Amino acid sequence: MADLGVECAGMRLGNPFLLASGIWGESGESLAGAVRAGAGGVITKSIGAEPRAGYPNPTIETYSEWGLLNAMGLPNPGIDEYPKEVAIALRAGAPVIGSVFAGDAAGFAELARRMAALGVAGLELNLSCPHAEGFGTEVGSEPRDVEEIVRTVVRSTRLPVIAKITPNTTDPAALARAAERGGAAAVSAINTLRALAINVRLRRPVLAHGLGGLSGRAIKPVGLACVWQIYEAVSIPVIGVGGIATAEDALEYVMAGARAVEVGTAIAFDGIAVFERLSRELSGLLDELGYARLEEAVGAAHPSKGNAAPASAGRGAISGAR
Amino acid sequence: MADLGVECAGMRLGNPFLLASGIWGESGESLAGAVRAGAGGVITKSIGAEPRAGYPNPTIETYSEWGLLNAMGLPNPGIDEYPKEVAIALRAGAPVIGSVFAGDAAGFAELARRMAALGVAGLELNLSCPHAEGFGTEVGSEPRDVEEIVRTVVRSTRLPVIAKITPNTTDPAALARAAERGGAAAVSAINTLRALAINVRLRRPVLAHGLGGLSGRAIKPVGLACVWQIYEAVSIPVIGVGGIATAEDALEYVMAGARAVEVGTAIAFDGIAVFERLSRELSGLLDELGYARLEEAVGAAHPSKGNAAPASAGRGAISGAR
Amino acid sequence: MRTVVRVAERVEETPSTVTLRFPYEAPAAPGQFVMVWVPGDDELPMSLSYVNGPRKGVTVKVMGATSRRIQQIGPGDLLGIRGPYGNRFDLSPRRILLVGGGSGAAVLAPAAEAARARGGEVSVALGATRSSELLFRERFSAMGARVEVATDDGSEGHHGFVTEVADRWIADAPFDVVWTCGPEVMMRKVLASAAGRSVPVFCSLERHMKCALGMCDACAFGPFHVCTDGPVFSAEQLTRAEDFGRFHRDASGRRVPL
Amino acid sequence: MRTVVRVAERVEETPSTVTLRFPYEAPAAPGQFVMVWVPGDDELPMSLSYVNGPRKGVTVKVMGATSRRIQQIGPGDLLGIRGPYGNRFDLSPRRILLVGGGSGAAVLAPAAEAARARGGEVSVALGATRSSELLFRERFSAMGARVEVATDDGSEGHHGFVTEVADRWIADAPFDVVWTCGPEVMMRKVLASAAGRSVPVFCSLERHMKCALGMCDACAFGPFHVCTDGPVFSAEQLTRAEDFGRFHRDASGRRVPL
Ligand SMILES: Cc1cc2nc3c(=O)[nH]c(=O)nc-3n(C[C@H](O)[C@H](O)[C@H](O)COP(=O)(O)OP(=O)(O)OC[C@H]3O[C@@H](n4cnc5c(N)ncnc54)[C@H](O)[C@@H]3O)c2cc1C
Ligand SMILES: Cc1cc2nc3c(=O)[nH]c(=O)nc-3n(C[C@H](O)[C@H](O)[C@H](O)COP(=O)(O)OP(=O)(O)OC[C@H]3O[C@@H](n4cnc5c(N)ncnc54)[C@H](O)[C@@H]3O)c2cc1C
Ligand SMILES: Cc1cc2nc3c(=O)[nH]c(=O)nc-3n(C[C@H](O)[C@H](O)[C@H](O)COP(=O)(O)O)c2cc1C
Ligand SMILES: Cc1cc2nc3c(=O)[nH]c(=O)nc-3n(C[C@H](O)[C@H](O)[C@H](O)COP(=O)(O)O)c2cc1C
Ligand code: FES
Ligand code: FES
Repeated sequence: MADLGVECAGMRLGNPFLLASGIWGESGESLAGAVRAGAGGVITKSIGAEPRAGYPNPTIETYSEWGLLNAMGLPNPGIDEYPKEVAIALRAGAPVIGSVFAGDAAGFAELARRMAALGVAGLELNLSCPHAEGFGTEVGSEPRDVEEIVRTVVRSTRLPVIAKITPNTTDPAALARAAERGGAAAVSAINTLRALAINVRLRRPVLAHGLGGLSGRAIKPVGLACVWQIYEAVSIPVIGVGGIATAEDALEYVMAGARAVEVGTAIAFDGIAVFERLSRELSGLLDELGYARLEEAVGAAHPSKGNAAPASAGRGAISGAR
Repeated sequence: MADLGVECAGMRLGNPFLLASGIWGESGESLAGAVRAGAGGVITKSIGAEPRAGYPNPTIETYSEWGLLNAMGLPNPGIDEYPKEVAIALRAGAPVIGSVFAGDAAGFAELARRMAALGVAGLELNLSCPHAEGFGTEVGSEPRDVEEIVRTVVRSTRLPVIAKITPNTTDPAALARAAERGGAAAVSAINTLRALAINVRLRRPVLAHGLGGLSGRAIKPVGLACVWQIYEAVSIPVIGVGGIATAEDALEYVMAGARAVEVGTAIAFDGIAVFERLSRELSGLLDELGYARLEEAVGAAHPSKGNAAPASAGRGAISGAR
Repeated sequence: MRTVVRVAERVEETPSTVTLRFPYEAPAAPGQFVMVWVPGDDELPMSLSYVNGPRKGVTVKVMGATSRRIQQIGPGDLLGIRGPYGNRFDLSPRRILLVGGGSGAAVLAPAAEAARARGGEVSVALGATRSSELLFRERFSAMGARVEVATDDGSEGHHGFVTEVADRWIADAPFDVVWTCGPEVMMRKVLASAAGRSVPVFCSLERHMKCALGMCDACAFGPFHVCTDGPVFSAEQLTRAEDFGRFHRDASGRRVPL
Repeated sequence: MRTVVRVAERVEETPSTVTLRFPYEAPAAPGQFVMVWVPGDDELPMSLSYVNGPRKGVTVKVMGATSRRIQQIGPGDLLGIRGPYGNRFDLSPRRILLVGGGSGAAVLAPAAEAARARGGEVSVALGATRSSELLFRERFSAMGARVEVATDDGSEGHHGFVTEVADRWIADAPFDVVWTCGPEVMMRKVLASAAGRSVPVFCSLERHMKCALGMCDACAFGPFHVCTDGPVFSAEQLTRAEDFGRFHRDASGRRVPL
């Protein structure tokens, strides 16, 4: 049985599957439930300074079983209410990563400081929500802004800081390099793609907000391209996210350069049991491919980084890689 | 039977379904075949100054029936060889739009001039191929460059010029506005999304080029968001493209603001007969919704443009839109 | 993906409650709910009060702006529907007691009908503020259920809480199961009546919902999500959720007293 | 989506031709082809020379860099396979003449086997540069086909073109159909021999391929796409494609003489 443990951004994860922010992540008991279901770690819903109700319903629209559009509008109970949720989540025993969002560097730093005080293992900065006005992509699309926000947060905490990068950009690698310059311990990619669904019978957008973000299997190839480009551009670890629903999806991300991955939309379609299945299937897949440890596969598809076949691989595998 | 005819960028189309560039578009007989199959107009493969073999195989990878990755690398016979193909295509009787690509404004203008001389009805500038180095997104990601290229081309020809916009950007509307300032008769959106597929058993990207572009149903919500944003930003017509496989997909694009649509990947999955089916089904759908003419539905989902229910709609439809 | 349906029928059940019937093909079971989108307005979870065949129905009580708006919808109007979602009542027990308060009868009525169709014996303790607000009273009688009503103002039946009727019945008669839906304080009392007796109780709960897919956490309720683990919970499950009868979460996810 | 297969067997059929066998479940029919990806190298269309059951095969003739590279592949090596693509031979005719030149026998052999299995009478005119290059000669004999060979150097059988054998047979014997695969000049001659007689001829063609999905236009051939409308074309269809035997398109799509 291949070893799924990974070291990522100073955190030790029993398996590479993290609960993505915004899914099962508002309440402490749900976060704990994800850990019990087998997540290697959990990321909270993005928390802001104040309670936010988010946009009115409809806030989600499924796109067959291949995608999901959402415009939740960053609902969250606010940082004042959040200590009790984190306390419950921590009891489950796996690393809890606190996700935060704000409109500027000072806002991020303040939230990061308060989140850090709750005992989380790391912080993820949501620089990439495509539909919340004044937040997300609006503060995360310029390398200069990303660098400043990350630097300010890094100065205000000792925890590892993960910058979550938007795919709605010409050059995701430039954003990742900016995060690295700012002192990020890792970057995660991707958040959702700016998207829209129209109901032709009602002649209006389905989501109350109009524009939303696309997640799920539809976006996997886009997430993989971002992770690939970012891995070529930075030396800090990359965390892959976008459309992971099978162990093979996860391994694609790992071979593209991810040290860990996040899982979101698959939970809507397959339930929380997806974590247990992903770990089991990934173990089997690594065994089949001759990897003793998942970490050996990180970046394995990049010729530029001189990655070689696993030591244990047989002739076929070697010939495949030559 | 609702009237599917549209007036777009000075062209009169019998139906709104155009053959997208790069699909069935290299040979004149294929272009003619698409017209015979029911396309309202056809767009040629993007043609450059010189013959180009494109990238080695594998150049495509299917992503279930939901998407397709390609990195063709802009193969094309070159403008010198192209007159005979256009001549054959023109005989089919529908508007032929010549697509061209180049590395700078002067290159575009020269190709546009030569393409225009062949008798095409319009020109589409490929400012948006995500994987061809030195072309496509590399020249089409900055509003300034887009404006300059479009202006230079517009000065060199009397034909309507359509600027094809990339979705791999923070702000597609800014690129569309730049094209409008440059004098474009229309903008089309979207080209493919930057994407990657890895074969984990072979530990390498599937496409020989590595990165490619994602098309097909997976990208429809992204294309719709771009068209929606562009429609709000410009006054020239918008042509929608990305993942159209059903009449309802097409009508979503039209209600988001498109006056015409292009169809590409659906041909790989459903064959060229898709054109005939799309027209037939769209007619039926418009009848059902109470539209006498497709043009009435353009932008119908935008509250900001004061769109109203079709004159002929019954109570239910009106209540749906209020 | 929403299905757009055209409302076929509107029935004023009580002064504050309206049923809307519409064609909707997806198979459904008693206990399940749909998300009802009023175009241009909100989208709300609503139990199916008619679950069989292609003509489904929801029964809406005026609470706030959106439920008022839904009530103004009439035949010919369009709604967006998705679902059904959630779990269902187990219809196998034979002797069934239903305890419904307010709009709670909306979800209990189709469950009772299904139980009757299987030959079950159905008793209904039905409560409301006043006589005119007793929901589905005729419907319960018509299916051959034993019905006893309670009104807060004494305008009909027992003057007082419906839980008092229920308590008496649970003590007197041997039921195989109790199903209840209504305000959580009411359902807590039903649980208390059944405590110590061996009759299992199932409660249908309401929580703020957004995705209805068990993803967004809006309906988080202890270790459960009401949209996928519920809305029907067993007494046993409810003891693991300290929020029951005490807290819910508002749209921001804050835990606030009920 | 490619399936990665591990090569199970490598057979040197002739000095310039190698068969690779590998497990591949997808059902296939004689005439169809697969796209064979040599990781790190090119991907090429190859007819299935073994179509039945889970162990498929392709038979590769050295042409250029990639086909040479494919020949170096051996048991245990990995290939990416997608398909099968394209149309198939109609197996219903009873008396069948096959005319194969060079690697053309690769696609004809499984077709002949399938026809024999249905009780057809199969005659094969098989040509090659020299005796040692006669492909699947034993395989044709073993299935009970009448085989006559022709070699350019006269090292065996008829000294000259295989089309001369074919011409004689078509004139003498009543065939229900002719299937041919080889250089297009060869196939043109077969068509010429059959012209004026009522026997239908089907030719299996090769063109540059990229997508194999009838989309990219790389294999455009008159009004057809070889990948989806072919690779098997009737004589009648070929008269509508002036390129037949004269032009193909290179990787850039330029029409160049064959
Ligand atoms: C599973 C389930 C089944 C339900 N079935 C029925 C039914 O059959 N008949 C019926 O009349 N009502 C039903 N409800 C309640 C209904 O969804 C609304 O809560 C109620 O109609 C009030 O909505 P409003 O917007 O008019 O009120 P408002 O005045 O806007 O809000 C009043 C309260 O309604 C609740 N509410 C608002 N939005 C939502 C939401 N998205 N999800 C849940 N609650 C919300 C909040 O608690 C809020 O405080 C059900 C709820 C759930 C969760
Ligand atoms: C439907 C079909 C079935 C085929 N079946 C067989 C078979 O069973 N056995 C066999 O040996 N060969 C077969 N071929 C031919 C094979 O695909 C190659 O063309 C041949 O192997 C030469 O490739 P190369 O790269 O080694 O040669 P190169 O020297 O690189 O090129 C020589 C010629 O090969 C052709 N070629 C190169 N790339 C491609 C491509 N992507 N698609 C098509 N032709 C290409 C071009 O005409 C080129 O000029 C088939 C081709 C087609 C279209
Ligand atoms: C309903 C929903 C809510 C989300 N909320 C957040 C959020 O609060 N913060 C954040 O950084 N990402 C959020 N995301 C993005 C996810 O974390 C993830 O980046 C994206 O969904 C892609 O992964 P997936 O395809 O596995 O879902 C949300 C996604 C969904 C679907
Ligand atoms: C195989 C392939 C080749 C393409 N070639 C071109 C091209 O040469 N020029 C261009 O502007 N777009 C090209 N495109 C993009 C399409 O025209 C279209 O914008 C995109 O595929 C999205 O539409 P679809 O989902 O309907 O395919 C190509 C797409 C595919 C799949
Ligand atoms: S409503 Fe989203 S988890 Fe239940
Ligand atoms: S190979 Fe692409 S159309 Fe035939």
